[in-house]
Amino acid sequence: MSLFGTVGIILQLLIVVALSPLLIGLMRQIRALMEGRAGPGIGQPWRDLRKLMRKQPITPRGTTEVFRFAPPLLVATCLAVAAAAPFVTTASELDPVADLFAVVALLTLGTVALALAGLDTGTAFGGMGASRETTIIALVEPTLLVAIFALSVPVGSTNLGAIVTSSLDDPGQVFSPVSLLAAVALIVVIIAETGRLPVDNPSTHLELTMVHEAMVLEYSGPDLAMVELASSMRLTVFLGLLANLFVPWGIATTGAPLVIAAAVLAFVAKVALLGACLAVGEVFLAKLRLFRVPELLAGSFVLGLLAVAASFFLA
Amino acid sequence: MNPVSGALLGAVIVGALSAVAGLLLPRPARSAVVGVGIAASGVAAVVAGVAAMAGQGASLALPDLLPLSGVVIGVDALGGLFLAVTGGVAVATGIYGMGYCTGGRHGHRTDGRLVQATLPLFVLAMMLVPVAASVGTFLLCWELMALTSLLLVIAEHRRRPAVASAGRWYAVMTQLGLVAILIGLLVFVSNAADGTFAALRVAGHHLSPTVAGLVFVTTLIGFGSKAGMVPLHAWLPRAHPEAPSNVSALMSAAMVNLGVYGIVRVGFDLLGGGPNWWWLLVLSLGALSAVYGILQAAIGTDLKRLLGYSTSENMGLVLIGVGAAGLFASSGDGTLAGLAMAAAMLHIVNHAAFKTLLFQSAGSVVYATGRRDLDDLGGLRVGMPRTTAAFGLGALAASALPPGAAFVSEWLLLQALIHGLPAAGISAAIVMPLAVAAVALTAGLAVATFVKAYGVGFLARPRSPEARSAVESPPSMIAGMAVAGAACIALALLPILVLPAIGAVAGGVVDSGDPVAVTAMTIRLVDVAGSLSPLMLAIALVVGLAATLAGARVFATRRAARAARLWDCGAGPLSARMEYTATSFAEPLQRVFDDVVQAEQDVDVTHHQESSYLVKAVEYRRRVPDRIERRLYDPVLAAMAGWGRAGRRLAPGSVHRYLGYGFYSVCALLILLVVTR
Amino acid sequence: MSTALYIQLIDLAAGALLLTAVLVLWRRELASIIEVFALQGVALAALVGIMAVEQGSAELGAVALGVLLLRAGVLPWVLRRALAGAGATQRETKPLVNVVSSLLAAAALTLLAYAVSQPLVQLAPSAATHAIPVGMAVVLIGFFVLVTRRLALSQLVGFLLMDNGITAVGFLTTAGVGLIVELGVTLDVLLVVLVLQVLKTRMREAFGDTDLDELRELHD
Amino acid sequence: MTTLLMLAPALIPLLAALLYALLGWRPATEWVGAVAAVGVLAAAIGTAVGVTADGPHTTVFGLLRVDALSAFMLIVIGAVACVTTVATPGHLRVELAAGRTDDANCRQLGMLVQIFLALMAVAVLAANLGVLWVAMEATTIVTAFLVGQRRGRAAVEAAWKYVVICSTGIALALLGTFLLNFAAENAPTPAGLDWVELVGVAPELNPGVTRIAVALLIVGFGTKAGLAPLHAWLPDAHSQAPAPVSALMSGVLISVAFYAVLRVKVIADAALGVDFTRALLLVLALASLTLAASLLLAQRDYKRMLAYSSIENMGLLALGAAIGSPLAIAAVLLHILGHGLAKSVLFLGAGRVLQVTGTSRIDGVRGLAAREPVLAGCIGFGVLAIIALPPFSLFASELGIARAGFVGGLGAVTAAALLLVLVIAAALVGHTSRMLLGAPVDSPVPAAAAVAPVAAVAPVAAGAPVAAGAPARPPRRRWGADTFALVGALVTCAVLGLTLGPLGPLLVQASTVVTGTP
Repeated sequence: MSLFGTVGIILQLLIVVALSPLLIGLMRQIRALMEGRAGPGIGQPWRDLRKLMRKQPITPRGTTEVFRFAPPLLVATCLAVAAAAPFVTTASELDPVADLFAVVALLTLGTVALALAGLDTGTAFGGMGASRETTIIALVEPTLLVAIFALSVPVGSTNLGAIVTSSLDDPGQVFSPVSLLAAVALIVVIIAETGRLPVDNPSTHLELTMVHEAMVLEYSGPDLAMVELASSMRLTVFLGLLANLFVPWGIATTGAPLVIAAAVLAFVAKVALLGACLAVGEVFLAKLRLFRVPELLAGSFVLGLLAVAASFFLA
Repeated sequence: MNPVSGALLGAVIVGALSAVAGLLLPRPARSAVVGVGIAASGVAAVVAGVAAMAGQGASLALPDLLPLSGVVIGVDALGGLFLAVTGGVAVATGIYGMGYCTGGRHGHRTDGRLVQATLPLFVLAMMLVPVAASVGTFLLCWELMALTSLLLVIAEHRRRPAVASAGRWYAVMTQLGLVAILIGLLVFVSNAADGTFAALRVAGHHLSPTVAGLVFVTTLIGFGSKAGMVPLHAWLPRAHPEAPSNVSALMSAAMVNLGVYGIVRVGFDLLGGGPNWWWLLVLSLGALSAVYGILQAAIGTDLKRLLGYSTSENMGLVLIGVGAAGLFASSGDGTLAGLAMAAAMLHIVNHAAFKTLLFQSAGSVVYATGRRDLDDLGGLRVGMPRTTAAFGLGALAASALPPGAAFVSEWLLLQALIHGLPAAGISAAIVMPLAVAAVALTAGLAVATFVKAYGVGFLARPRSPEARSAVESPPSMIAGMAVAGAACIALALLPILVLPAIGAVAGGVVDSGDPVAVTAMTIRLVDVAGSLSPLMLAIALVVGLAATLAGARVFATRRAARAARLWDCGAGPLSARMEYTATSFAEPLQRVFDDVVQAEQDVDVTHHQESSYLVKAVEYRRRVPDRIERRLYDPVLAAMAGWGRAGRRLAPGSVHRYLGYGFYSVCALLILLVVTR
Repeated sequence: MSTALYIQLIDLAAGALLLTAVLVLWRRELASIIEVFALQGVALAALVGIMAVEQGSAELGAVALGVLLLRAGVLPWVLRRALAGAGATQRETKPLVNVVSSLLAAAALTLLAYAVSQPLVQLAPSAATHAIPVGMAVVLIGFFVLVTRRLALSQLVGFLLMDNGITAVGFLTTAGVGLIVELGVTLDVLLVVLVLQVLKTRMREAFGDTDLDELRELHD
Repeated sequence: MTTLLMLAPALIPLLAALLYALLGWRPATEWVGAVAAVGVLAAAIGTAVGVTADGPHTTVFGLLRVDALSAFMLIVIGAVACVTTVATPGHLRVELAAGRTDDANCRQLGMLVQIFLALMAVAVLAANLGVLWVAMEATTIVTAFLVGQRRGRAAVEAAWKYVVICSTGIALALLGTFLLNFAAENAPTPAGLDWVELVGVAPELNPGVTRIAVALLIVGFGTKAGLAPLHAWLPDAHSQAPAPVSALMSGVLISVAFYAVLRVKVIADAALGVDFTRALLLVLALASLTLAASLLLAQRDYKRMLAYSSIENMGLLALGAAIGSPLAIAAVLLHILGHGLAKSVLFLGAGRVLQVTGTSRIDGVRGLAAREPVLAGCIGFGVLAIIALPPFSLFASELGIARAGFVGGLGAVTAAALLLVLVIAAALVGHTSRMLLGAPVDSPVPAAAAVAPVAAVAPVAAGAPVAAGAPARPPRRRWGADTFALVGALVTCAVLGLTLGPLGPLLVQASTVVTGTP
């Protein structure tokens, strides 16, 4: 375990765990300001987490271990991805793990755990949330994998470190139509995966529209805190991936402490910027009806296919 | 007597002895002895298979067996792999069968003499198919497998009328498959010296393209129907659910592989690979099977029928791998072809493991509750903890998520497809992305299917009295499931156990070097950038989980957890009828894929006589027809019925009509003799 | 006797054979059909007798006498007894194919017989072999009667007609196929007629009238 | 190889027939038929051993001759005769009990069956085509009474159609014999109807005359074999005849007729070359297969279903003969033996089903496996044997025919035939599974079966008796002689499917007799 690798992993874990609630806080604050409200301040998510942590844990009658272990598993998947992905450094120790397919599959595992927990409660809300979430996952997979396919063609590998280093070495590759189309496709996928506005409204509890919230309706106290932390970490991880795959500059490739510090700052800035854009976008977007989401995903799938075709015909 | 022929002979003898035991022993001892016998012959087969894969061939000729054609046995690496897989599945199902045959409270006794005698013969026939080395022997073992599996499929024909019709579908479609293979192989034999595979191999290289194409397509029809390839899959979702669960485990996990074995043996080994339109056909049919199979599974509510369709899907993925391997081989890229073939073969091994586990746990559910419909199950975790855990492990493996087994083989398959783009020319450039999309959609729908099967079937609260009173199955069934579960875990975390051997076999088939270099921790692809470490992924997950739990204990309060009622919007306690069932879970998916699936839904509302505004009862029924059957099979069946009715007019009973046939044909014959003097 | 006379006699007998066959097609009442059949037996016996005289072989003469006894004596007697027991309704037959087209068919069949028998005649051209086409024609006409007549008795006559034709061809082609086979053949024909006779009586008990076309219980 | 051993297959049954004539059908004489049949089989095996050792043997001043082909056919006759005569007493016992027949009828049946066996032995041993014809015609006459034995309307109608159509067909064969005799006499070295002389003189026969003779002979004997144009008597006769008789007729009589076609084919191939008979036989084969397929798909009567399956198998034999290679002829002969055994089991089983259920309609029989597991097992495995599934010998022979077809250049025709066989197999499986499988129908068991109260021994086939709560099951038959016969025949057919053993060299010699090339 080279020192540079371990330092990278620890830094990445710290950033993701500590700063992701702040990212949610920042996005809510921006929306509040855009909508003319004062907004609770950036630190509000942490305050909520602290409050939830102190509440008494509740186990609903008739639920099994699946319900109890889903939140920690969800957090664990986010931690694993945060450790493996090249956010701050490219030479992470868990390099063989850092395959794009593996990262995506890990995040899907987390969602599956949550869906099973929803089903385990046996209430209509849990079942509805799980059913809609798995439908969306099933429709997102083709776009996601085809986008990865497009990204991997110029590089010749799906390893995250390899993709980042190759786009660092040859900046022209970033602005080629392949990566632009892939980027748009990935943005739509990220919105669907993390349950942001056009696909699912994170802040609502209205049965007709909620997807992610329906699954976690029965959680309370520390479990709910873990779920909230996990969803914020998922957003950070996805935005981090998006940022480093398409805007890799500033990532540390050598072990010098100064370079690492700069990389951390660059990463935080990039993620914050992307979060802000997302928040601004959400202000102007309304939630799509559930059965219009497949059209959105079909569109992004076509973009992914065009990216692959472009990578073949243009390369 | 090298280990291969020794172990194979041992497997055959033990199998035959347990068949005789099954026929003669009294009831209680019968299923136990047969179970042990099958497990023992399974172990022997695994030993023989592994030794064969390690390069120790064996061949044996018995000319006076099977009149007019003789029996020739030849074990090579490719045959060894499938022999080992069949042996492994036999071990698990043998142990499992001992308990399952007693029928359980709601289950049905399947320990009659005929069934217990046929079970070992079925396993034996499946072991002999990969080692047959002449056309006569291959067809003999193939048809013995068909006959014994038919007898086993109709074992419970007294319980449900659907069993007899499933038996009919199965018998007719296997006979159709046999005729296709027979015609294909005999066209091949007519262009070769004699019937042995060695002679075919020699003749295979200089066959004219049309003859080779005819041989490949006809054998593809036969083998594809056995592998559950889409247009010829109709028997699979019928025969598997109706068969006793240990038989459907054997059929799903071992028999369908032999369809793929046939395609690889004829396509690569005997014909030496062919033009790329063959492999495009295999790849596109594979993709079609994968998507269509998993779509039907995602929407179906019968647990065993769902698993049957999932078998069709997994065989579709394997065929995508085989098709891609053929495509790369025909365009000269050896290592990529080896990689694709290795992915296909690893997926066969993984599928054998997790499908055995899934069918065994489904069988355990049927054993305990007597029901197969997911809408009636639920809440089995309370009564059947071990079966629930087994099904969970199987579902994790089947849905291709990281710590599961299928993730490794699907990752390999995706790597092969992705790196194949630049190599395989224009046609591949169009097909590869679509194939990746098909694999991805299949993976996504597989996740949805198994979340539904596990969540709706096992978790929450029971929706029927049988599910509520379910009790854990006897220890032998649990032991069978444990064997399969251990195999799943081993394949998931330590691919080094099987991947090097499979890589060598795959390389041998497409005659390229080893496509994968495997160390204890990571799989590294040879001369293609790509590596994966399933073990490290699992360790990262476990460490993350431990850290999260520790963090939660540190920061959370010390107060003990309090049990509370589920949130019921204040409307009083929630009953089991309010849960999401399989039908409702799959309803969004069915709505999204409506034009493909076209489910038939009918809702009839019965009002009170007094006023039509008050509704007394609402009935909702939904049936998901298999559209390929409706579009392809129904016209054929109608044509046959029409032919039958028309044929009846040939024998109306009048003696004058019969004599008239003779008179006019004799006159015609005489005129012909005069004309053609 | 002189060859010219021999040839004329052979042709006369063959002509009579063909004429009687056509008459069977022509007549409607069963009684007259049986008479015509008896006549044909006589013609056949004459044909064989003439050949016996020509070749001077006593054995062939004995066979001719046997033929006369069987085909002109015994068989017509059996048929008459069956007809007597059949009752009034049996006299009239309504053939499937009306008489005119039957006769046209007979003409066509005769032409076909001539065309088919050319190689036979050319193999060993002699007076006897020239009459072979007539034998073949009688066979085909007998088959036609079998196919188109409704009543069991007329079907029986059709079968016997066909058999006469075959025997004629047999004698015309060779001096005989060996005594054992000759005896076997005649014995078999006699037994077939007896079997059909027994079955006819049983059918009358079971079905009442014996119009064969109504016999359609065994069908698919 | 004494003459007596050679004549035994013909004399023993005649002796048994005489015994039946004198003593009638009593419990004492029930088994005479079976003993005679075992004698015939033993004699046939002895003759076969003798023939393989020191070649053909002629006796009775040149009228009877045995060579490898006729020895093999004798073994087929002996085997099928054993199966049917062992099963006949059981069958007649139930018929007598049900009052559907009386002692006189049984005596007549016993006697005529033995005469029928003797005539078939004579037909197979005939050295002279004329004697062969006489024997074939005699079998028609003998079986006419057997078919018409049951007094009902249907039996009489079946008998009339059987005699008329068969006699017409055989008459054509007689015309063909005379023409062949004419050609033989006018050949450079004159020859009579003796088979060996004919084969010797065949190359110099006049092609024009021989073509007509051979065409008429093949269509004539084809009628008796149930081949296409004059086939319609077969379903009527076999469905109305008593079970043992239809088992014998379907099992071996039509095969003996096909043996005659093979004998004619040898002469025709020598005289006209292979193409003429190949074309003719192919047309007959495909016509028979298409016909059988058309009439099996929507069949309603299971006895007629088995009869049409016989027409299909005869079509396959014709296809094998048309191909003509040594492998094809060996496969045809093996198929004759296998089909004989399997079809006799099926017809005897069908007879038993008729007694148990009282109806011969397919939709009248439901859930037979639940009520009569042993019988249903025999019928089930019989049908699996008939549609040529291993381990039964019909799989090996049909594979041999198909392979010879493709290697012999008749690929397209063989493929068409295989597809028709597939349709027929599907129809057979469909109909039989509707009869055998399914829940036990608790309809009152007809008087016939109930009257034969035999204790039930542990059932052989699927499933133990349902738990005590199920309705009391009718008493099932003891392992009677007929069940033993059926199971024995199926086991023999299965053993033949795996290895020929001593039959191997005889089969090779018999096929060289037909093809002339070792």
